[in-house]
Amino acid sequence: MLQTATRAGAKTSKKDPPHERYLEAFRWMLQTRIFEEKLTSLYRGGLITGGVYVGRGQEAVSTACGLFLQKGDVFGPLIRDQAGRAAAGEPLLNVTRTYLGSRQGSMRGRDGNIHRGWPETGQLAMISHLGSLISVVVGKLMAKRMKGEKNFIGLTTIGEGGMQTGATHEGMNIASVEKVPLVLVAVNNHFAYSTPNDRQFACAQLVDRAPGYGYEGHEVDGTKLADCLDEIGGAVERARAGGPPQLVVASLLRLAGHGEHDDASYVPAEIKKESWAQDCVPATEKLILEKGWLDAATLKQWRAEISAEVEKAVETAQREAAPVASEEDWCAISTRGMVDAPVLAGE
Amino acid sequence: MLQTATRAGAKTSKKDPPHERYLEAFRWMLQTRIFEEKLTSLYRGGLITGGVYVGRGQEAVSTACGLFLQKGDVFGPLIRDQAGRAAAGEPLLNVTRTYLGSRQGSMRGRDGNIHRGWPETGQLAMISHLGSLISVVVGKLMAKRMKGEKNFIGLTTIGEGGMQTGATHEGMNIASVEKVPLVLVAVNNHFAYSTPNDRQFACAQLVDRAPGYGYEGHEVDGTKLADCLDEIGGAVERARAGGPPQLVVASLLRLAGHGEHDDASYVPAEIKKESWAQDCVPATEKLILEKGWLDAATLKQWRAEISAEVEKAVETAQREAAPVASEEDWCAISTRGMVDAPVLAGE
Amino acid sequence: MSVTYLEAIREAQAHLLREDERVYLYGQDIAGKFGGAFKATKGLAEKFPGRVLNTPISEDAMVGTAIGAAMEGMRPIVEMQFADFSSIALNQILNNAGTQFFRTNIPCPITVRLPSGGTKGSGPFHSQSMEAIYSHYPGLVVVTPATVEDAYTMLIDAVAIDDPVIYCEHKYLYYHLKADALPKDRLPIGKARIVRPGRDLSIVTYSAMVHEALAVAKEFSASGVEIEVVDLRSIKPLDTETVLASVARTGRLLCVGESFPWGGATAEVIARVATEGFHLLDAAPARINARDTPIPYHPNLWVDHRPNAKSIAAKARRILAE
Amino acid sequence: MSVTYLEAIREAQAHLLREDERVYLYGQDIAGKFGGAFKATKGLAEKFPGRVLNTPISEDAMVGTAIGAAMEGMRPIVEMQFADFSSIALNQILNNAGTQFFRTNIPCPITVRLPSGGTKGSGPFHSQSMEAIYSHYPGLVVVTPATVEDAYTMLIDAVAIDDPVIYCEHKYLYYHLKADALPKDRLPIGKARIVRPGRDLSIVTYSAMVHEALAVAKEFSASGVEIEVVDLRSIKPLDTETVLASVARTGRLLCVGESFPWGGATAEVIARVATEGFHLLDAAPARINARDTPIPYHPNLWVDHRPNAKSIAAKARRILAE
Ligand SMILES: Cc1ncc(C[n+]2csc(CCOP(=O)(O)OP(=O)(O)O)c2C)c(N)n1
Ligand SMILES: Cc1ncc(C[n+]2csc(CCOP(=O)(O)OP(=O)(O)O)c2C)c(N)n1
Ligand SMILES: [Mg+2]
Ligand SMILES: [Mg+2]
Repeated sequence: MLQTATRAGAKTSKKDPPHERYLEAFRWMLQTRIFEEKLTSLYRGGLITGGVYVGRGQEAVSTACGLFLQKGDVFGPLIRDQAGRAAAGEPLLNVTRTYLGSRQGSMRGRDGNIHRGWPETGQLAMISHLGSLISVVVGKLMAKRMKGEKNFIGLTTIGEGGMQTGATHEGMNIASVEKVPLVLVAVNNHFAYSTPNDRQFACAQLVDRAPGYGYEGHEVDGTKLADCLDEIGGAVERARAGGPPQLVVASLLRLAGHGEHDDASYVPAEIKKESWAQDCVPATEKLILEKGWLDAATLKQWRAEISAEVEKAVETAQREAAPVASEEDWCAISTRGMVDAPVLAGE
Repeated sequence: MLQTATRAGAKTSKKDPPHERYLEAFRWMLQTRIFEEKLTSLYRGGLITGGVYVGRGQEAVSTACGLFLQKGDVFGPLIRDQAGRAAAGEPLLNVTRTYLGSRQGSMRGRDGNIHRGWPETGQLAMISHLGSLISVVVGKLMAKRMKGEKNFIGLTTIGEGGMQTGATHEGMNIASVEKVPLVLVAVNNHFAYSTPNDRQFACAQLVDRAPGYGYEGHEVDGTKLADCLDEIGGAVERARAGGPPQLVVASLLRLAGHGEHDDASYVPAEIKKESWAQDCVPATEKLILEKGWLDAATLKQWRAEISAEVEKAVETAQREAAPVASEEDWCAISTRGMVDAPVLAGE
Repeated sequence: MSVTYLEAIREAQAHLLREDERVYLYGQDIAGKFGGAFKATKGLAEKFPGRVLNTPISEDAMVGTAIGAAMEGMRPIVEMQFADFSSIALNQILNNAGTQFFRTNIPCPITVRLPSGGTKGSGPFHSQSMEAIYSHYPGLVVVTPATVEDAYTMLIDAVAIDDPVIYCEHKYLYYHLKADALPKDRLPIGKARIVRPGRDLSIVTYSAMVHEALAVAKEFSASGVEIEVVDLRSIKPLDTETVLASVARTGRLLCVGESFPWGGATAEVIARVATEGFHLLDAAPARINARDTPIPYHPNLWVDHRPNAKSIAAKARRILAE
Repeated sequence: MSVTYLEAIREAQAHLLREDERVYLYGQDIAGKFGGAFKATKGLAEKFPGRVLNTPISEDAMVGTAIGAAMEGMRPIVEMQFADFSSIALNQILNNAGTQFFRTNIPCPITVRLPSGGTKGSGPFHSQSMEAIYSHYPGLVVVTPATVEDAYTMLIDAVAIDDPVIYCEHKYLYYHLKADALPKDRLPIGKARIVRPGRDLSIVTYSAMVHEALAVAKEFSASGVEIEVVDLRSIKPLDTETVLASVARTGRLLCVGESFPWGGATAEVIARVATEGFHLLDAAPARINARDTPIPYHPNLWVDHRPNAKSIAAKARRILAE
């Protein structure tokens, strides 16, 4: 399910990057950035139905969330996890199909974009209600244990706003009561839609929540890829080894609007000067070049390859048929005999 | 609203008890114990409708919850807070009326027993859904601040089971975001109905929740009256002085069934040997006698007075009329013009 | 040997645990020697170690984990301590379980047991019937067994269904209802049952009210009036066909439900008969529900809040006089 | 000058903040320059410092605090970002706000604004209409304004009512609907309005569907068929009298609602007419609702999921042919 080595023949220098999967991770970051910029331009061109919600600025932490997952693991990505979804194995074509309304996307036009799942690699389809996914991941892990599976973990993400829902609390707590191998990556991007931290919570730092649930807590600068790989990779490893549930809190700044309809003009200028407010994609690229882990030519080639992949996915999806109401199987449940007499629109 | 001195001419010795309100507090504990034993016997005699849920073993901590409240404060008692309700000013007659189904109780037969409120002294009427009351208390405090009131606090209680609900989380968090003077007293009586701690939470101790909400956290042995008065009194004082929300976690053992219908046979014998599993009422009484803070004659007189009060309340309530359906104003809302056309039972 | 409604629920769970290794039970206080607030799982934890699990007081997460486990191939049965507390799990039930299959094509076979309905002295938060809310939203099957036999077979069938099922069991029937033995046969979920044939009036109802209706039918029979009583058994799907066939026979319809009056099963039944069987009706249809207030705690008020044989009889008399 | 439906909601809140110091607004992202996901509170935080407050993502606690504040004498207006998220606050709304007065005799005047209904591409969790659930339980007033004028006066009236009011505003109408000016007069909450008189068929509906019904009525009028359109305005209380009077005039009834088919407002209206106005009907009543599935995201599916002028017209034709 995962590409196991840096693709495209990346030439690593003698002075290796700090994490063996650093360059592979960066490629997912780059792919995500290029893909989401394409999405944004399609959105501006009126070619996308529904909202576009990007993970701009969150590519490092999100990639780290997807990168360490193995076959049999459970992944519960949220709206800003394009990078993690890709790193965990969702093909670019599936997300493109979903955004462009192809009937062949995994949600078949029934649900959209950021709600999509990709069961092939254990990726769940979130509902909007923030925090609701955590207990679902816990339930999957309980079931795997009951079925006798081994060596699996579950990883899911949550925003600093979503941490304030009751569902998050109940989900976090039941995970440690059930002693399941859960990694919860909380991304404090300092805004929940337009709302800053001081109207979301009033603890010194969110990682202080960890002891209250019997979790191990870790903090990480979400703009530093190496640190994200270390902390999230480490948390995954500890969970897999039978450790308690892990909470990793990443700090960064959301570098886009809440969605592409939002100009984020409420973000004050000062905050953008914080060290954790940097853009992880160019920062990582700069470091890679400085350290000579890749040369400029290779990076250029990556960009070209990714752009081609993206264009191809878009073209494919655009050629595909949209869902058609008259062919739709309007049935909310799977058991035919249990479908209630239809009292339908227009019938 | 509060009796300001130990009633009944308690003779204190030269060697004063550790807290100036110690003896007053003990009297409320004693009243509660005697009253609830009466309730239990009425229940066993089939004279009470609905359940009886007593606070046996929790009298010290509950009394401390009620004792420091002042006019203008908000109190959100739960099911085991008979002692606190009494200490905060609810007359014995009201609770007796409610249990015995008199129409003159504050719930008028519409809701029962442990759900009752007593608005005269700021006591709210809980709903069953655990944790739901916390945000209501917060809202009252917000409103008081908006109206320009000063010097008020809110105090509410929760069990260790109730702490695992989403409502508790949202309520605790919104209190610190809104910076209201809240004291939350969590009583870990080691059982939520039949469920022991290890199926409720998996943190080292519940007070570890405090930093995650920006609360000050305190622990107390809930069987030691002096400590309860110090910790809860102190928390009330700090909240009143403008401190952050306060979490006081009291440890003790529930010394009755969940309700009087429950024989609690699931409580293992070993746990009863824990120091915090002692019965606070006789323990306090023993200490008082040993230290000579009161003499046996006075205690005997207290008992007699309380028993007489209890009997009188029961007799009064038993003489009073029960609600009558045909005289009931079946109206869920207060605005007559907004009542929906009745589609009633039997109409 | 006789079996109560409650024992039937317990036996159905024992059967399921025995026969289907995918089944586990999840709820507050259901494990240990205790076996649940109503003892519906008494003895099962000992017999099936690791498969009857106590949960924290976290209804949202209880159902959330069940959804995850169900998608992973298990067949969880979640016990709500009282139906009323399922309000906390409602988001997971409606928005997560109820939408899962339509959105993802992955079935979500959870069963949620709701101890429902009024008993005296239980008050506003331990007496509710929530079937209407769960039926209004798409994606759920909602069953309301009224007999010992149905309590047994419908719970077994609920777990077999590949979709989320809300199993509304009535607390008043727990001890009041007895059968000689567990049933051998079953009527499938989705089919209503004519529990008493008649010719003059159809009373369509479900759950505990079936027995109030039967009492009325018996009483009327003495004076030669034959009331047909239809037990819906499941209110979603709702067996419109059987209801229409009954109204075709009697020409008169009274719907009885214990829950609140606005909307709900009685409104739905009347709407279906009025729209699809208008010409079958010889008189205006009628309905009786509980009053439109919270459910009062005091027994004097409670008995007047919900429908009962007396109020049903009065209404029936008026319809028959038309 | 012209006023949109959305501006009317904003102006009503501005008016309330100006005229009544007990009023404050509480919701996610409603404060600051931002002014809410739909800008329904844009500019109000600056104009009324300290009275327009952002909240954490905590719908349960948002409504809980409002209940406390209301009992303490304030008049909070809670904005849900989307109606769909009120599922998280549902326990506080139904079981706490809805039972407060009956239980304690203390009124609980909160207003909860629910941005409701479908718009294209919004999908299953940003399109719901939850009025049926809130109407089923006792203790709440549920309003569903369909016009700019009603959006304005009914919000002001909602806050004046001493009881909890669920104010269902339709997102599709936010920008699509314009009036020349804010209204001077009002029809009180609880009264339905005949928005177009007719003689051949009554279409009883509410919220955005009023406009679909009007389009159909206009179309039919060209061929001499006069449809009467009744806008319920509030579905609880439901103005049975006006509905019955309309059916008395036309003899035919079609109910249209955008929410799910089982139960709900259309079932309730038909049940009331069938039970209380049976002899007024010359033909079987009918109803149209959304389909019984989650609300699909893709516009091709969405337009077919909900009722619209085309499907209403088809149904109307069938009723008229009876
Ligand atoms: C329970 C709930 N309430 C409201 C919303 C609407 N909503 C969607 S995203 C969002 C902000 C989320 O902020 P955060 O959790 O910090 O995640 P971020 O968008 O910053 O990644 C809100 C309020 C929701 N999805 N769920
Ligand atoms: C949300 C919710 N779920 C279930 C219940 C049923 N219930 C009532 S009391 C109780 C146990 C409470 O335990 P705890 O909070 O520890 O308080 P204690 O009874 O020990 O004082 C339960 C499960 C409830 N009241 N609320
Ligand atoms: Mg955020
Ligand atoms: Mg406890």
